[in-house]
Amino acid sequence: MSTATASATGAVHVMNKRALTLYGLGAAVGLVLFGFLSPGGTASFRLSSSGDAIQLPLLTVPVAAAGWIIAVLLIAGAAYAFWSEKSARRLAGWVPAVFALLFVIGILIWLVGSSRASAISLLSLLTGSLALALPMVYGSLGGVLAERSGVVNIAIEGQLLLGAFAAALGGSLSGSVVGAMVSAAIGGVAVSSLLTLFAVKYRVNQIIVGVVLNVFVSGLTGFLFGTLFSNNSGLNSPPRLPSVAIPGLSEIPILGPLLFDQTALGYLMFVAVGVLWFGLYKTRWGLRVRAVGEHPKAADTVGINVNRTRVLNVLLGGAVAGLGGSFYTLVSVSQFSRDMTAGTGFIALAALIFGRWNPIGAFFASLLFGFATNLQYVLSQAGTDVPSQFLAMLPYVITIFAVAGLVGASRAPAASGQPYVKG
Amino acid sequence: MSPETPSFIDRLRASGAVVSVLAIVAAFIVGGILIAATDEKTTSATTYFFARPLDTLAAAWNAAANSYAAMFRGAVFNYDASTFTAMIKPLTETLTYATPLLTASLGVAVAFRAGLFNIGAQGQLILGAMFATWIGFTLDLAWPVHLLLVILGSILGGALWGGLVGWIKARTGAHEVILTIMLNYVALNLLAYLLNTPVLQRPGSTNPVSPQVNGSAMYPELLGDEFRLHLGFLVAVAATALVWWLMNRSTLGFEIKAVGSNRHAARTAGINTFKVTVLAMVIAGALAGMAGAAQVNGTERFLTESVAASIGFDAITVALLGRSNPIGVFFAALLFGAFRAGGVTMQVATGTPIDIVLVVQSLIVLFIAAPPLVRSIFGLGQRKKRKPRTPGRDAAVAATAGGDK
Amino acid sequence: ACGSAPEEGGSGAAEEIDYTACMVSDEGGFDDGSFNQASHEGLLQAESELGVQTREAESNSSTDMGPNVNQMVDAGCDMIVTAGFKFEDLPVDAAEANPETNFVVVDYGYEELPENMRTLNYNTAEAAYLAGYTAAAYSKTGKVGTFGGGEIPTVTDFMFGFEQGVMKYNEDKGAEVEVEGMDTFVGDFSNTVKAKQISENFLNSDVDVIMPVAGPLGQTAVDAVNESANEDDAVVWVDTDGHEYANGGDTAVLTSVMKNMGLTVFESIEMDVNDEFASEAYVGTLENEGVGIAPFYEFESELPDGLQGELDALKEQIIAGEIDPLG
Amino acid sequence: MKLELKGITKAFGGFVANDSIDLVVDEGKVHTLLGENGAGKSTLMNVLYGLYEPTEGEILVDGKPVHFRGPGDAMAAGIGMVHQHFMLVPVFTVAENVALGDERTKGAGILDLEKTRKAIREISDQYGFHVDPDALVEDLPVGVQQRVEIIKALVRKADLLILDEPTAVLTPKETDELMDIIRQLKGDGTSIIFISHKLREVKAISDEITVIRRGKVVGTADPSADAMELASLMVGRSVDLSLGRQHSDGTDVALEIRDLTVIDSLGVPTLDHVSLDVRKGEILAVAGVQGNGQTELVEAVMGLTDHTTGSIRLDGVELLGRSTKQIVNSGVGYVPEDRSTDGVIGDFTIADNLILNRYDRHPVARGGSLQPAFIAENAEAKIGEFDIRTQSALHTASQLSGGNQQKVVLAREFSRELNLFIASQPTRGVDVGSIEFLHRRILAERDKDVPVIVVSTELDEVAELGDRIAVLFHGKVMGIVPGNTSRDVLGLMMAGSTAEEALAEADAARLATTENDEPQLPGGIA
Ligand SMILES: Nc1ncnc2c1ncn2[C@@H]1O[C@H](COP(=O)(O)OP(=O)(O)OP(=O)(O)O)[C@@H](O)[C@H]1O
Ligand SMILES: Nc1ncnc2c1ncn2[C@@H]1O[C@H](COP(=O)(O)OP(=O)(O)OP(=O)(O)O)[C@@H](O)[C@H]1O
Ligand SMILES: [Mg+2]
Ligand SMILES: [Mg+2]
Repeated sequence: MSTATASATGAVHVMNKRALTLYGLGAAVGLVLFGFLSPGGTASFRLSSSGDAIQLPLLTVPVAAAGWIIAVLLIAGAAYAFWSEKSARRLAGWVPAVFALLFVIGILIWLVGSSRASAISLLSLLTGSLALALPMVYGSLGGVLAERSGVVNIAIEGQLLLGAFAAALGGSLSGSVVGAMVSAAIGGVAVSSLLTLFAVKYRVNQIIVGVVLNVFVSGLTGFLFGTLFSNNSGLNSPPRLPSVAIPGLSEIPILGPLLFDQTALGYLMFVAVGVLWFGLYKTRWGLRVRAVGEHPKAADTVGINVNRTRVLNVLLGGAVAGLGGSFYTLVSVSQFSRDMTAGTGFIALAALIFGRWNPIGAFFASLLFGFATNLQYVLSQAGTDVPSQFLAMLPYVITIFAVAGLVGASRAPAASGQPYVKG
Repeated sequence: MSPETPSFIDRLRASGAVVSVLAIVAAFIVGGILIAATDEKTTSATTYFFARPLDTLAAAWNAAANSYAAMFRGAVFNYDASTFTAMIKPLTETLTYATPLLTASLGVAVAFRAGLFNIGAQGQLILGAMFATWIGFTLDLAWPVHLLLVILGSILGGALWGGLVGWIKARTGAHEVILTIMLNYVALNLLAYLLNTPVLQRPGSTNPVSPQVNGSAMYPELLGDEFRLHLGFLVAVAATALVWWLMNRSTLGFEIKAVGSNRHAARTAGINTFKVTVLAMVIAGALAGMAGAAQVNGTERFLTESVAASIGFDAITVALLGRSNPIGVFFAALLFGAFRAGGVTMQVATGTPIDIVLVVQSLIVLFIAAPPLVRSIFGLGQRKKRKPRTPGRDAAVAATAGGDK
Repeated sequence: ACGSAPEEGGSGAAEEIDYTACMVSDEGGFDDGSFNQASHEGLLQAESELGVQTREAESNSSTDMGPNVNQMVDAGCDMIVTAGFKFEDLPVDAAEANPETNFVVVDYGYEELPENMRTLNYNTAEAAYLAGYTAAAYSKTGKVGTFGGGEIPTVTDFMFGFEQGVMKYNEDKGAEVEVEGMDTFVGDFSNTVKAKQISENFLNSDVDVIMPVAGPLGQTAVDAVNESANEDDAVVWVDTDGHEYANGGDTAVLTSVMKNMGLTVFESIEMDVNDEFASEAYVGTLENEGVGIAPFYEFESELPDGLQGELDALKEQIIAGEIDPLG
Repeated sequence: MKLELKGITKAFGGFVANDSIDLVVDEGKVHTLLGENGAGKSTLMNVLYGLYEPTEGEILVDGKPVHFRGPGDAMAAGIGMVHQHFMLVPVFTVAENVALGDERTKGAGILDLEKTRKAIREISDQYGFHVDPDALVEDLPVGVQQRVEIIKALVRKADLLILDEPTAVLTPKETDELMDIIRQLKGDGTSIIFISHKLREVKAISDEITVIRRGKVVGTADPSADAMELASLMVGRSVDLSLGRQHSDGTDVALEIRDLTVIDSLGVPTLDHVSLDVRKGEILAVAGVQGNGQTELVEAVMGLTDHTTGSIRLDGVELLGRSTKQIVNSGVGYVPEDRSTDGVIGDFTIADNLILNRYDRHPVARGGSLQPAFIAENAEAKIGEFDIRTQSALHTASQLSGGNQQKVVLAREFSRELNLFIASQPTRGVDVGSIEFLHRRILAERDKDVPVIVVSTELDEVAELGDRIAVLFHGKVMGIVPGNTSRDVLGLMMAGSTAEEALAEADAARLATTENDEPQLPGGIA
């Protein structure tokens, strides 16, 4: 493991061949796909929905022209990247972001242009991305909390699922959404406490514990669903968590419905991302947590209780992920069903790695997933000639390209996964 | 002798057989409590608990004991059966279940040893199954040749999918956990797509099912028609032996372990880490791919979207339980096979939801991995402290700790 | 589960008889709010009304299906019902190997049936056709939508029938009601967040009637409709009567495309108990009431007058073979 | 602060690492602990610092017994420690590292790093540390990292500072600076516990010396004592510190390096047209301050660098462009600088580490299959030959002490016929007894007519082993001088003077100051 003497030669400030290849590839795809293979015609985007106070006109773009413009911009971006590399300059931080954004817009216009849709609701696309991302964001925040303190959390899936289950049960029993959300958080904490019991106290391999806990929760909730819930459906009818539009703000075109017409879980998500980011990077607590995850012994030698920090963090992470699980039974659908998290916890795991163990990174990585997933649905709804299975691959393929190209080697907290033994 | 991370068996020995047995007992007790607590007879008996408390206890005991007895009859030996065949059939079912699980787990284990956390056995298995199925129904060849081609095909399919991960990882440093999770979904969608096209769809069917593979492409049944156990089991055993040799005796295995434990030192010693990373994933994928052939050409005969079931995920647990050691993995796979087989019987015989198996199974893994917990549950004193060791860092842990390249 | 399963051994339970009816589910399990659950209810009905013994097994994964069927044979079942197409050729093999046991296969057919096998299939497109016509007649926005869990015939049949029904309405009334989502599939039958989002996408793009064909995920559409600001939004439920089955179905479900699996499973058991079992490829149609659409309940008043008459006429035409609901 | 340790015993399981140790450190004094690798020095310090709970014994601070439940208590009592392996978080800035555990906040737990920065600047100015509070620790040279460790202790107002092998990784200049710092601290009344294997330093800085062997105090010594005497006391036998070696001029040129240039990932050349020759039967010592290209030089020869141009010919065969494996197989032996990262695989057994670079060659393997019998025999033989202290060849390398790990690496490299031997920092952190052994082995290899390169930041080692000495500065060769060149000249060259300039300057200095405050030690090692 890296010691304090790790040399600076591994610094990754410099652009490498891989990134360059990706810029080249992006520009080439742009040129061929958006330019030469443009489906032509126009692509229309609806910016407001029929119920909105302020109606915006349809945004219509000529596909071919837009395609060419984007292709040229992409080529310019790639050329700039090559030039920077050649003259050994550091590429400005915004370049990859803008390049990627342009590429995504290009793809979007191209796809809409080649679909049978008369118009795509941009708003629906964006709000949907956020909704699809929501449980993932909570899950990955839970993961970030645990991993930042040096505990690998593979059990996100289990935390979400038990959170969903507990919200259904707690909500049905208490009849209140607050009761449901508290139960969900407790559910997540329950998974976390098993994780800490085995991984921190008994030092069992953290990955084993995580993997096994997922199976455990799946089995337990499935069993209780088949026995407890199927005999008493009253235990599985939680109250609903309503959306609350913030008066005034929610009427802002696009942004209003996107950001200011959310459920409590939605607002809380933004707060959680911000608070956790601030907490991790700007507070004493965060400094200590990160130290424990990077170099527990160093933390120990300055009087920080490593294992206590880890336990608390994993528990807190469990509460966050569990709370996210309540989205399933309080917002998404009105009752619990078997394995309803359907692998979201694993995507959340990918998102937190993709987001480089940073709350904001994890948020945007989840959003990218949500976006790609919803794009698939929005396009297929209108009808397209691309087989549904290929559209379904979209989020996954985009992620592979993103991690292989733009992100590359990401650095985990150095002590992540290693039990801490004094001395 | 090469180093071996303590295997499941070693753990058994080290933690003392007693503790292991107690771990299993503890897991069954927890499961039993769940079964009893949700059992209707038990719950109805609790309504008059204070009048006749023994009724409740008896009902609870019965509920749990019946379930577990059924599980035993389904997984090991059916003492209720009238014929010898029926008596030993459960054991063969256990082996049948264990067959695909075994090779898939070996794949996960090999990757672990190279420091790679392979969550992708699921996708690799699917690719293997697609190749095996396609070769199985399109070609018309004589038996051993055809089957051999099928096995090779499944190896090729899995190896491609695994190798892709290894290649991207080695080239770009992308985290293999992300890559494998994503490729699982891609494989699943690819399968769904191909099952809806003439490539793999059964002619005349609109369901996403492949044609049946030819008889010559099937693993023959080992013990005759009465049993599902097929030659694939022996192939899996052979694969276990091969992997044992690979990891403990071969120079390639040495390289894999070296890269997995300390890639810097490995590189300094002249080991080509790029090659080893790719090869380890190729081997991992090949083994998982073989599980695909075991599924289609051993038991199912045709391919559907659910061919991988949860084998790829169970494989992770099995590999970890077996401490990534081929012999440990072998026994862990048998244990899991027994759970699967026993769970089916338990459900049919007693109506206990099969999910309870997952609960007991996962508790066993946890308890076995934490002997001190079991000792404290049963109030046993701590054993004499063993010589302190540097905490063994598993390759797998190093793997998630990041794509340091 | 959608609603509560009828309590077994309720009032007036029949006397127990020496007959065991067994059922094996596919991976969905008996609480899937779909064909597994519907078939399962036939079994429960037989238990309470005929007094038969029952055994049931859920398959946790595809690998369990074969062993489950074999276990049932070994457990001495007189009849084994398999639910869902995923069993494929398995029941035939089992039926041929065990001539003493009768088999009922739900949602799958074979070219040749063994003596001891009955298959139950449902021409859901016929009923979906009527539902599509109704939806088109109901829609205020001129847009209706449908989506599936996975792209399989038992799902797409509903969707095609629905689409054709809408087309028929357009043709007859000169309307231009659009059907969206013919290519939209969740990708599985468990991801509620995705299904919910698909439903919301529909509502956001002014679709006001949604037919989800996705087993338990249908509930998400009901929830989306109940939460939407637009009072007129509605759901066409499938398999069972959503008015009863769906949580909050009374305010959201316009009608349901019913696939009477419970009844036909019950009838199959009843036949066997009465020694009338015959190898047969049963197909549920509008004619034999194996499929049908549910009443409109509260929505009755919001539908155009005369709709019921048109539907009855269409039904007759379909029965008479004058209309092909798959177009 | 006056510190007393009374009867401290620390046992790990059955193994007693410290056996009723008594120690008194007076205020404003430098108290040195001497002892072999594994003698128990670090363990004792860890007990003192609250990291380990002593099995028996008590600690008194200014006469009052104290009980430390963790390092927090020790720090509160005014004890600071600079660990042998730095306890710094590499991805944190200096300020963050200093703040950690002793954070200044703006209230509500919000960090106020500005206060910490200010404190760092103050201390930095006071002692001339030149530390940038916002630099990332992983980007800093080890010498600076160490100052960060000292700042950590000083910010916490330590009255007693433990320095566990602080000079093991320092360059001579950095060492001199550290000595100055220690003197300043001492002058300010800080008590210091100093641990080192380098007798020259020990003698120069100590006020008192306590020698520990196998966990027990075996005696005290006066700083003016003879180095040989100290060494013998430590090891428990007489040590001959002078190798009594002959310088060698070597024979034919074996390794020719021409215009070797290595560009790092930032596009900066770390080696700049370096040309060197190494003859058969000679040791070329490469000196230089860390970070001036020595590491890249040997890594380039081993085929471990990217973006390398020029030529490296061994016995006429070009090595550049070949894989590391090919280079290893052509008979190049290599002891890497960082043994725990690059030299051994911690999780592997000693036996396997002993074949790490020939696992696929006859007779270790046949046809892709390892030969366990051979591997076991080989291990037994090497463990005996190199006196590797372990209970079994099947123990993992991570269970060995640093000195013994180094012996494993050396034993492995000397297991075959070599055409070239390269050792980078071969004796870093190793005790005198082992240094003697390792040096003898390297000389023996030279005497077999093998060309040898020894890279070291240790001037004593360079002078001791080198038949010729090449000094690198900023990736360039400043000159190649004879093995008997004085420390002063080498020091100047390492700071960027050419050989001629350095010689001239050193002569001038010698004329100016006739008295030398560093006592001359026999044999030049110490
Ligand atoms: N955590 C531990 N568990 C068991 N034994 C230990 C532990 N730490 C140290 N030891 C043993 O205690 C002895 C003393 O080790 P220590 O690190 O104190 O030596 P040292 O004098 O500091 O050596 P060096 O000069 O190499 O730094 C060693 O023999 C070692 O085996
Ligand atoms: N947990 C442990 N169990 C057994 N022995 C240990 C343990 N931890 C450390 N040791 C032993 O402690 C001794 C000292 O370890 P340490 O890492 O301090 O060695 P060192 O010689 O000081 O290293 P270096 O020379 O690289 O600074 C070694 O002999 C090592 O085997
Ligand atoms: Mg030490
Ligand atoms: Mg040392």
